[in-house]
Amino acid sequence: MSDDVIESKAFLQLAESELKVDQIEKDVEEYRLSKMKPLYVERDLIIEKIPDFWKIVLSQHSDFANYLRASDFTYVDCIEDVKVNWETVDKFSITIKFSGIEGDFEAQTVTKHFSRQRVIDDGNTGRKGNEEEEEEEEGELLSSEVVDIKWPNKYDKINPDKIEDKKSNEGKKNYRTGMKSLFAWFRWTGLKPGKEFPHGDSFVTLFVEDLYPYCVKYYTEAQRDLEDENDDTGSEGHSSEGELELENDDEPPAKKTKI
Amino acid sequence: MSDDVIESKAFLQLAESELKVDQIEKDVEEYRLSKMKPLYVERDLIIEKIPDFWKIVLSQHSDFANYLRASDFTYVDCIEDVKVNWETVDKFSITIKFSGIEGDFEAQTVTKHFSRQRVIDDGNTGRKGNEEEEEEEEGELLSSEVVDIKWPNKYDKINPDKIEDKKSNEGKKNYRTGMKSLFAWFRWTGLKPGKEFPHGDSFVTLFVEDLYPYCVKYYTEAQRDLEDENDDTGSEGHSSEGELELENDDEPPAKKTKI
Amino acid sequence: MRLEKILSDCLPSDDRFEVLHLQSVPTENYPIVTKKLGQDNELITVKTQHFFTLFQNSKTVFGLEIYVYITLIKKAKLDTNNDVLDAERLIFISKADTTGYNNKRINIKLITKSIIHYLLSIDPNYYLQKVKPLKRNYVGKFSNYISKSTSTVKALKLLSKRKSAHQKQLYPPNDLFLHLKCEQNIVTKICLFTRPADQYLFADSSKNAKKHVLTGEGLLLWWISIMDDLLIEEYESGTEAKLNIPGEENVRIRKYFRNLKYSSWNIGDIFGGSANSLAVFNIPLFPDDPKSRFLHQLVEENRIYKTDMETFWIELQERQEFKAGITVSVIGISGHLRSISKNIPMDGEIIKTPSKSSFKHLKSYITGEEFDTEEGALESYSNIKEYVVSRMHKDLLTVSGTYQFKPKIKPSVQKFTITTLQPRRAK
Repeated sequence: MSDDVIESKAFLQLAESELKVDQIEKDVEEYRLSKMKPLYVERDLIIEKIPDFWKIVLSQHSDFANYLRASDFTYVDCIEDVKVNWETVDKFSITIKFSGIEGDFEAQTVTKHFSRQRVIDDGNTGRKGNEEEEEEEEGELLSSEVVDIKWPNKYDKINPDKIEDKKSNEGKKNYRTGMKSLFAWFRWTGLKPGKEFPHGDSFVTLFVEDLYPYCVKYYTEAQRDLEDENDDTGSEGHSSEGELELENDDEPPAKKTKI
Repeated sequence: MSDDVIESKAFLQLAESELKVDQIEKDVEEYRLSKMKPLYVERDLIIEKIPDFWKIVLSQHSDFANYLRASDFTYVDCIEDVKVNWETVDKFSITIKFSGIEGDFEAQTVTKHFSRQRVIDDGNTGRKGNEEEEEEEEGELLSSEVVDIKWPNKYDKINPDKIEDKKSNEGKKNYRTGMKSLFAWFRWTGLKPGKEFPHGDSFVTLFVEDLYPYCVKYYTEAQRDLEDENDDTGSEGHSSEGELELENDDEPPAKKTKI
Repeated sequence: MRLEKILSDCLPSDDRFEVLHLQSVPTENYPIVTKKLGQDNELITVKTQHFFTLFQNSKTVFGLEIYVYITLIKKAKLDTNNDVLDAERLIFISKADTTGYNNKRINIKLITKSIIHYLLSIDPNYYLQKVKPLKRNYVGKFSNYISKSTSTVKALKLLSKRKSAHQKQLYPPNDLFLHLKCEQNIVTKICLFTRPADQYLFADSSKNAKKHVLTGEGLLLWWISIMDDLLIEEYESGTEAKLNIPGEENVRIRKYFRNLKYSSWNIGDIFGGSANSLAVFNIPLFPDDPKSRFLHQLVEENRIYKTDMETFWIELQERQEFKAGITVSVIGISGHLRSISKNIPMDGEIIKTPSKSSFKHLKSYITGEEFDTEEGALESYSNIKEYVVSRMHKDLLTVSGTYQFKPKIKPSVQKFTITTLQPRRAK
């Protein structure tokens, strides 16, 4: 075989090997989940004994707040419990338990189901909202079923089901405002990008990959005795700012290298 | 039991549960490794058939370059092969095969061994160089054995073993310069922070958690037909830097939330 | 000097406005200008961020971001409780922006200048009473505190102990802060970097046709005239006043001085350093500033010890795409104020955020919208109002305007009074 032929073959073999890597990653995720699930059940029971646990976690996490309107926080404070339940890595549900507010908001427990599917598409077909490319999730579609939730009475004006006139400017505006509220996320399907609760998929990922698994860490962070140390939780943390990290004058500096 | 007692107990239970989470994470890593190892062996054999594979990967990866002096790249180009071999997740070695340069640098293959240990310390004892806190790795110490490597002749002036006068300013300066070169990393132990090759531990992590596992990705990225798409590989993603014209746009609107 | 009064004097009469003035935790910072390695750092630098927002008719209309640095000179044996230190104040104007959704004409330039007047009136000691230090040492008697360096498991154990012992949260002792004092009459510098952009704070606001945009030159004239006024109104004679336009010939830079009232404007910057001294030890490091980014890049390119001031400015200018004809400038003034700053802000006119993340969070409610339509400006207002009222149990500051527009002033002045900060889209 000529060198070129050998190399050409090698590339194909590498491609196969990469596919095997993907398969292993998936397999590892399943393994991880099978180990974690019983522990999560145990942990959920402990968390129930700690008052305001989820309220504290959710107010602590700055990224969480970025998805919501400020007025939603009245109802975030009603969140008594959050549970994620996985059937498989790609099929799971989020259960949120709300306490009520007399005359405004009914106590309720709502479970929303999700599934992630590989989409065999190399091009730009289908969805891809206005999101940046998320390399990790390329070719995966997260979707969900609409689930009923009773909106607060205070939201009547922006509640999409109660807006009668959706044609007027005022009506359209209220509709759009309503679609940005936490309650609109419960009707998010992932199938109508641009027309649903914005960034609904990242909001799901936030719960499933960050808030739920690391809730204890966020809880303890919120308990720090010095409030001024409350930096950057859950933030993207690109610090181009900051001190110049100089090495010795006489030599080229290596560099800052944070890993 | 009073509420306080229940809560007090719940916190302890949560602490236990967190320890179990750590244990599972470790276990999952072991599992992952057991699956990946045979695949890596297979892959190493394929990679050997592709000329300049590692040279291309290492020049592609911008973070890698950040650890080294510019003059080291003459010898990075001599790197013919890189292998990582794990005995366990916490015990592994990196083998680097160099080709030689007539009259300057001897062809050689060097294996450096590493081990990671949990350090039982909750306070601020021991190491912690000038690095920011690395929450993830808190309480772990990566260390290594010194391994012999033949330095290039061109480095005689800065080769720590050949500097006779280490007291003079000139001697000290050369010594420090030498300690920043790639070759000094082979004598890095992790036990004398501030006195060894800088960021030696992150450099190891870079090989073991990034360069070696994702070498195929970096190789193909280096092969993109449009050179200008060759951004950011392996960089920490503070990409707005340097583009002065972005001065005012880089205040990220909080709501865009990329996860 | 009350913020309400100052703003009332420059907001149009018969109209009501709301104002939010956010302030970050005063925090010890690395020196503004980098020190040589190994050189003893004899300075203590305290950095505080201010963010002003103006609302009208339930819409966000104007934002101004300013950093105040107090740099103190350490004494050999520092007794932080008693020593009054020599100090210097530096006001860095970071960003100013409008949305264009005001329904009445407002004089943004006057408002901007008035806010700077207000900041100049604040006693520098106000920032020094309780400073968050660069590093905290938690060993020994502080080991029972839950801090940044406490692991999750350790924190849980501490929480458990506190519950069982009916022990309340620990309050941080004074030892965990710096308490400093400085002279009141200190050198006060103001500096800023002007560069035209579609928007500085309010994303997509340039898509609002009503938003005025300035060219690089217009922006420079706008700002230098504010600085010129401040020199006349606030500073002692003999104050240094500098303008630099990287890449521009001196003759042409001098042209900008012609209509200014202060007589000692000069070419250059207030940070000193000769043409062949290293840029790294002369150029200040400000947040979100192109000069700082360029310095960081020089570090990464291993050129930081090779780049002198002259090269720095030349390369900076090249990076600014001067081919497109954009004028950028560095403006700075440095001197003593005529009257001593002794104002202490009152509760109603300032919201002090307890942490860096809460500051960011509040600011993101204001700037996190898209301002291409009025809805963004409305949403921005309603979010921050809701948050401040219902979460913080405070309120925005209400201001009734008393300013009468005088339609018949010199045309050149009026031209700028009606213009907002926004430069015209370049190219």
